Amino acid sequence: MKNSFVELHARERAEALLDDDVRELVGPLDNMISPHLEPQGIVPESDDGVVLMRGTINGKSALVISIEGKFQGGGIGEVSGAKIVAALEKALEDNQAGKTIYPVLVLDTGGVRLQEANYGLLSISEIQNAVIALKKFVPVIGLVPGRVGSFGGMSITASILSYLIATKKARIALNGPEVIEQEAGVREFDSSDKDLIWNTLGTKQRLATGLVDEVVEDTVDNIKKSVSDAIDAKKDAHRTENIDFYLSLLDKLDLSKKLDIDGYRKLYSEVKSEKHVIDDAVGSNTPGTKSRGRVWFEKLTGIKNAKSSVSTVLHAEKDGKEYVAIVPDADNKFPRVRDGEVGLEEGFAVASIVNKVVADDADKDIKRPIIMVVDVPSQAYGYQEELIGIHVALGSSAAAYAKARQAGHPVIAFIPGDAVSGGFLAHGLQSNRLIALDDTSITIQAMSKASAARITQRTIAELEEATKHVPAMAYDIDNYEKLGALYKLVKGIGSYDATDENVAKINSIIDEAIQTTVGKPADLHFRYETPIAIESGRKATNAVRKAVFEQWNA
Amino acid sequence: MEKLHFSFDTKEPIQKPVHVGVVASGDLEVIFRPTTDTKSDINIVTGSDGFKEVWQNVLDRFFARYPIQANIEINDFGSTPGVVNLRLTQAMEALKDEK
Amino acid sequence: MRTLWIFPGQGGQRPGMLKDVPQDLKLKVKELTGMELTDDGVAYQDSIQIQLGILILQLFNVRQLTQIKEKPEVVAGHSLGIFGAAVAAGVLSEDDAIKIVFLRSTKMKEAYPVGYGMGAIVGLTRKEVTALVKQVNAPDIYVSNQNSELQTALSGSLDGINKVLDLAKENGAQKALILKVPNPSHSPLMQSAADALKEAFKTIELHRPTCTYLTNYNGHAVHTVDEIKKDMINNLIYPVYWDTMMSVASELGIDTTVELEPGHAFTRLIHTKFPDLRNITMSEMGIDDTEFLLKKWRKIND
Amino acid sequence: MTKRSWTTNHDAKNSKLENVASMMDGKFVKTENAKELLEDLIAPGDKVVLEGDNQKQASFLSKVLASVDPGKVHDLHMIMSSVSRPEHLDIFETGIASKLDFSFAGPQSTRISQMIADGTMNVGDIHTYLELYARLYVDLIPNVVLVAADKVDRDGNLYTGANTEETPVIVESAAFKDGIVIVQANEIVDEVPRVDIPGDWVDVVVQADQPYQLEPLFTRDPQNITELQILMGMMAIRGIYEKHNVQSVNHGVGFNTAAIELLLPTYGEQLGLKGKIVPNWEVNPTPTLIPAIESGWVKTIHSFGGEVGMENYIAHRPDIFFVGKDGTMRSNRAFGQMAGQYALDMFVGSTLQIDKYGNSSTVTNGRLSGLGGAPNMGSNPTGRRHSTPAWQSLRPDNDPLGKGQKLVVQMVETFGSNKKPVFVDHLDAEEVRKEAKLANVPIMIYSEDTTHIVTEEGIAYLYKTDSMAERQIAIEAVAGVTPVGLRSNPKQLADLRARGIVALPEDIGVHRSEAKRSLLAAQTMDDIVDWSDGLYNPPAKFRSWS
Repeated sequence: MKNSFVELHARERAEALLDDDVRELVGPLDNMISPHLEPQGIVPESDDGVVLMRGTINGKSALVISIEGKFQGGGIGEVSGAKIVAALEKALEDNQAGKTIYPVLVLDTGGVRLQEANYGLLSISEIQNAVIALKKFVPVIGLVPGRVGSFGGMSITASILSYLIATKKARIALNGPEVIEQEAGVREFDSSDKDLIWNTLGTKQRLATGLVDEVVEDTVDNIKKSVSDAIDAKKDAHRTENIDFYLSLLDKLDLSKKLDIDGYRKLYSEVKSEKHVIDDAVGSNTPGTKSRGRVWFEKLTGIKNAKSSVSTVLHAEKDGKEYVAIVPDADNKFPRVRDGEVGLEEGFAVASIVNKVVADDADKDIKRPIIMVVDVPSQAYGYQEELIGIHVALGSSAAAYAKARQAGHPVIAFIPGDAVSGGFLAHGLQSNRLIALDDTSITIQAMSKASAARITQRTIAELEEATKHVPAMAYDIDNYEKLGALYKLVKGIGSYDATDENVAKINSIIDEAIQTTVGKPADLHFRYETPIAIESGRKATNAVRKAVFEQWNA
Repeated sequence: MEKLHFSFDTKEPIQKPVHVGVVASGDLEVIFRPTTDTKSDINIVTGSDGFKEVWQNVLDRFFARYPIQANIEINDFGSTPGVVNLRLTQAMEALKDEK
Repeated sequence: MRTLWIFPGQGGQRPGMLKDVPQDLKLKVKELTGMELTDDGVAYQDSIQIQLGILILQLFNVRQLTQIKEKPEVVAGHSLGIFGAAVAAGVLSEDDAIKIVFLRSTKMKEAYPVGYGMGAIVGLTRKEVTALVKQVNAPDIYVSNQNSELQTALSGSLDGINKVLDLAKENGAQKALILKVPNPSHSPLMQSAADALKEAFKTIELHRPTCTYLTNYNGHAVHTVDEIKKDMINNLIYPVYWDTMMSVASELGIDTTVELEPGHAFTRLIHTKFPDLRNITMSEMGIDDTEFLLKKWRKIND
Repeated sequence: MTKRSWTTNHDAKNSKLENVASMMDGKFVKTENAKELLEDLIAPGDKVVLEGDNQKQASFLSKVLASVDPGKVHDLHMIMSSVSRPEHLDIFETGIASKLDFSFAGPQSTRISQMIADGTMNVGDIHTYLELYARLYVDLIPNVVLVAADKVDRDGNLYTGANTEETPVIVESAAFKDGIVIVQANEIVDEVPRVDIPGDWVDVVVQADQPYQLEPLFTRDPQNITELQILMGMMAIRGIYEKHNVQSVNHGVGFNTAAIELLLPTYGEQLGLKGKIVPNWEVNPTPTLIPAIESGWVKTIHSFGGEVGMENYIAHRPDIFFVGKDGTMRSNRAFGQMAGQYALDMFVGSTLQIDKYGNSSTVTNGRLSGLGGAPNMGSNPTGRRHSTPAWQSLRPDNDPLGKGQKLVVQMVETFGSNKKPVFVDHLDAEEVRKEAKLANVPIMIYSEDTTHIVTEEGIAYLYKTDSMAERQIAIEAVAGVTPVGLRSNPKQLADLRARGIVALPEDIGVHRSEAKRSLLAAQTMDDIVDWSDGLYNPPAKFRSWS
């Protein structure tokens, strides 16, 4: 319509939301481009596709972060991610100092920029951490105007925001239909069926099932008013604190037939939320489906053939530390969650467990450390997972871990197995120390090679060629170490070698890691300050942070 | 991807920096910065290879009409000469604006 | 619903692609040609192994599609692919196809003059490429396959081709490269292969096509045995006018394409040219997903 | 001396109708007897008109014709305004037909070029629509016509409604020259909403097995309009519509014209032009005109044909469209083409190639897409005598006997989406003439008829040039960095601008930075539906999802 917001570019959108007097931070003239695109033959953009702009919204001091959906599909890379994180951290500082400033995120993004895969994942987890901290002071409003909409890791972020406004030209989901078709076949999700896609992921359906809070007409005035009103009303949908509701919903889900849109709307409206408590894992004599995560959980907690009320999520306390693991169940009632993926139930169960640990220790000075045992091949790829909103499930567990860490619980991730994409964001990347085994069988990545090749329209051979130039693209743990995010890469222990001696060694490394967190800020800055990070791994990140901090105040 | 460099002997120095456009498919971004040189340097990063001659023609024509002295950076994702010219002339309009 | 079956030529072969192909087809190859298909990296350096491998893979796909009661309105093969297409159109038997492709690949291997091959130019029209060839004016350079409006192949002497490729790069070509094809296919230099095939076809019984067949040598929609026979015999001495074939397919009113194995190169080409068509690539979707989609689209259409 | 009979045609028609009488129930024949009917009524070598402009196709009858026995019916001389369905050409492969006179063949341009080249088809000639219809009454008088109607009553009265299009002009040429009129009907009813074509003109009616094919040819999704097209639209509105005070116009189908239609209610309003320009239109009911209609820009629209999805909107806007008492539109292609030639101030179109002189053609990649209506409307009718301010504004000052001329505007970007230049020294059409053995090069619009060329660089006012040499220089000045444009130089440009022969955006007060998609009155099909209060119902393939 006249004065359409969707038609505007990211910079124009930021200007449209803010009153007249605006100031951009680290703009195109600062030319902080991504160093990882040119080596792969991709043309960079001077602002790396993210606009940071300070000003006021109807007089209220505000920071607008606007992602350019037209540049590389709005994918988050190292520089663009660092710009967002640094700006959110300065906003947090101001709010903590009583200088109220409201952050607004304009999401037009496919999630991780596949050409900078692991940088994208790291940045997205850091964005989520900053949002959780900010929400203690001010509402963090999200806006999904469309054409691209919101996908991938940034949809997990969207679920964590206080309030989500969209137009009817947007779609919101974790996995795009092409990725689900690639991973699970066309009968799971036919990516050529436009009606099915929009009726499932479009904002009309998302509004009806609690994944979007408001759908507005696509004009600048309407959208600015909604954002401003949402700030005034201090709106908060608490979308990632709806855990018992969703666990109750999953209990009632009839898995014998394929869930469709009407079926879900009916179920969603009828479910009554009941309190769920997931007890500690107990020993048994029937071994669960084998996985590296299960082997180490059982050895670290001393529970043999551990099982729990949720077959895929084990947790137990040992020597004052709470261990949490996601494990496979070959005959899980959820057909798309049989190889250890993080699906709906896993996300909400982990959130329930971690929130309980925090609640139990609320009035204690020393907070119990939480140890994630990470072996997650990916998030679940399924139609009903998207229909219900798997991005909210993963957002719930990511938020739970972040809140735990910010409440003083040391959160340590021990990685004996895979750590991929949404699974790693939900169960792994909110830890402030990452310990991984140096084993070639471990994959740390944002997407399977087949899907990444299809989305970036390259052959798998071309993809592998690219990984030689950009460590962040690589799938193996040695390249991952080059990013500087690991606390420790443990050599000499294979991912299945959970001998007593090795378990003891890992335990001591975990305890040591816990000690390094004592008295330190409960944020994720550790990753920027390791020798590798400073020297090469996060050089661009640190340069961007410096520039944003310098330019924050005029 | 190709990186191209051109330079033109010009005389009218520009007073302020200007940025126009987005690196979308079929589009480009253009950045003008004031320079102390007595010539204009143009650095182009383009996703479409083999169009050096066409870029030369577009820039010859542009500088013939607007002989400005500036440091110019272009990031191009496969735009036609018409779109390149539109962005360059839009940058000229932005230079004249007081806003 | 009107479907076009696409049969790709050499290029998409990869080790292990024959793992699901039934034993009887592999035995047929052994009995009729004496060749043992090893379906591994070494095999796919040899033109005979490649061509016979791709052929029986496509014969298997045709059996699978026929089993789920699918029939094409139009078939289109690219170079080697025309023999699979001829079988799908009911013109050529499986056995004769195997024998012909064995002869064809053997002849191509023999006609292996060092210093001859193919090149490809992306970004110039056929008219522009032809003008460059004329400009170079060296012997044995032929403008060959036209895979899309701006993708033209060259066939002939590698020295000559390289001169044209250099010229192309200076005239706005995005890509100009030598192809990994050991002989000047689809040019008059392959006349010996055409003669051998002409001889062989004298003793082969052909039947009326049950659907429309798109010829490589001039991009026409044909319905007669003679036209298809001419295309098979002369396939190697004429360019493949693939771009024209796809325009004709669209004009015949096809709305769905099924690309048989291996690979999906031609689906990508036709999707850029006609984005509204629905596409299936059997290399990525197995026969079950293919059946699911075709049944679903047919319900929507009819 | 035997007396000569003067009713040979009449008698021949009657005897043919008699030997199908057994199949007839009044004027009606059962669907399953259609093949036999055609085999009996059509004689070898007959001239047969098969209705099919680029929207409405007598698709049932064309399929039946393709199924007749070539032994009984062969060597037909087909006369078709638009060749667009596969079976339209299959009948030449099977020998049912051998000669064709036509106007447009865009949807079958590859096959028809092949058939002409290898002699499967003998082409009488290529026409614009109006001259083809005219020849139906002179030297191409049909023996049989196969047409389509929406509803038919017991007496054979036809209701063709919004898609009347070319049915009347075809039927009349046969009805009064002893030709046989065969109609496929979507529905046979007791009473038709109104009579578009009287039953007296109709011989035989067959119930079709499914409704005739209708293509939404004039629908353009605003989603695909680019900033360059918006800039060119702004320049045209300012530098042509406003400058020449244009009152009546035809828009060729395309994104450039769609952009102009969507800029009237916004940019046009800003310039204060509402009520001052283009109240009267000869154009198909293109949805992109809805915002301009609703904002009061448009007074009248007459259409060549209907547009799928617009029926309900038109029925609610009888003040604007030509609507019968039953509330549905009546289109007329022959009268529309005549209006396009004689009654308009301006034609605005686009093309694929323009040569250095200003001749343009839509032949692509060596394929003949035919001519259609543009050459007719894109030409200066020297026979016209009445004048209008727009015509006068093109009258050379020093010509006492001058009477001005029609504005013919070609809008093109200098480079096509395939990055090939639109301005060339030689048109591809010149080669196609040899391959297709045509008498003339198939030029769409000749240079002398072209009064303005608009590119993203500026406007060339060709009518102001006094020689072919000066016309070439003016074209070069706006042809960008194409081979033609590279011949221009700053001095020439400055001189042409000074003399008003060429205008750049800044010369006519157009700001390039305003050329933004948000300036369009509608950006998506949904926006157009909203503008129409939900009356417009986009065809499936244009539905924008939300």
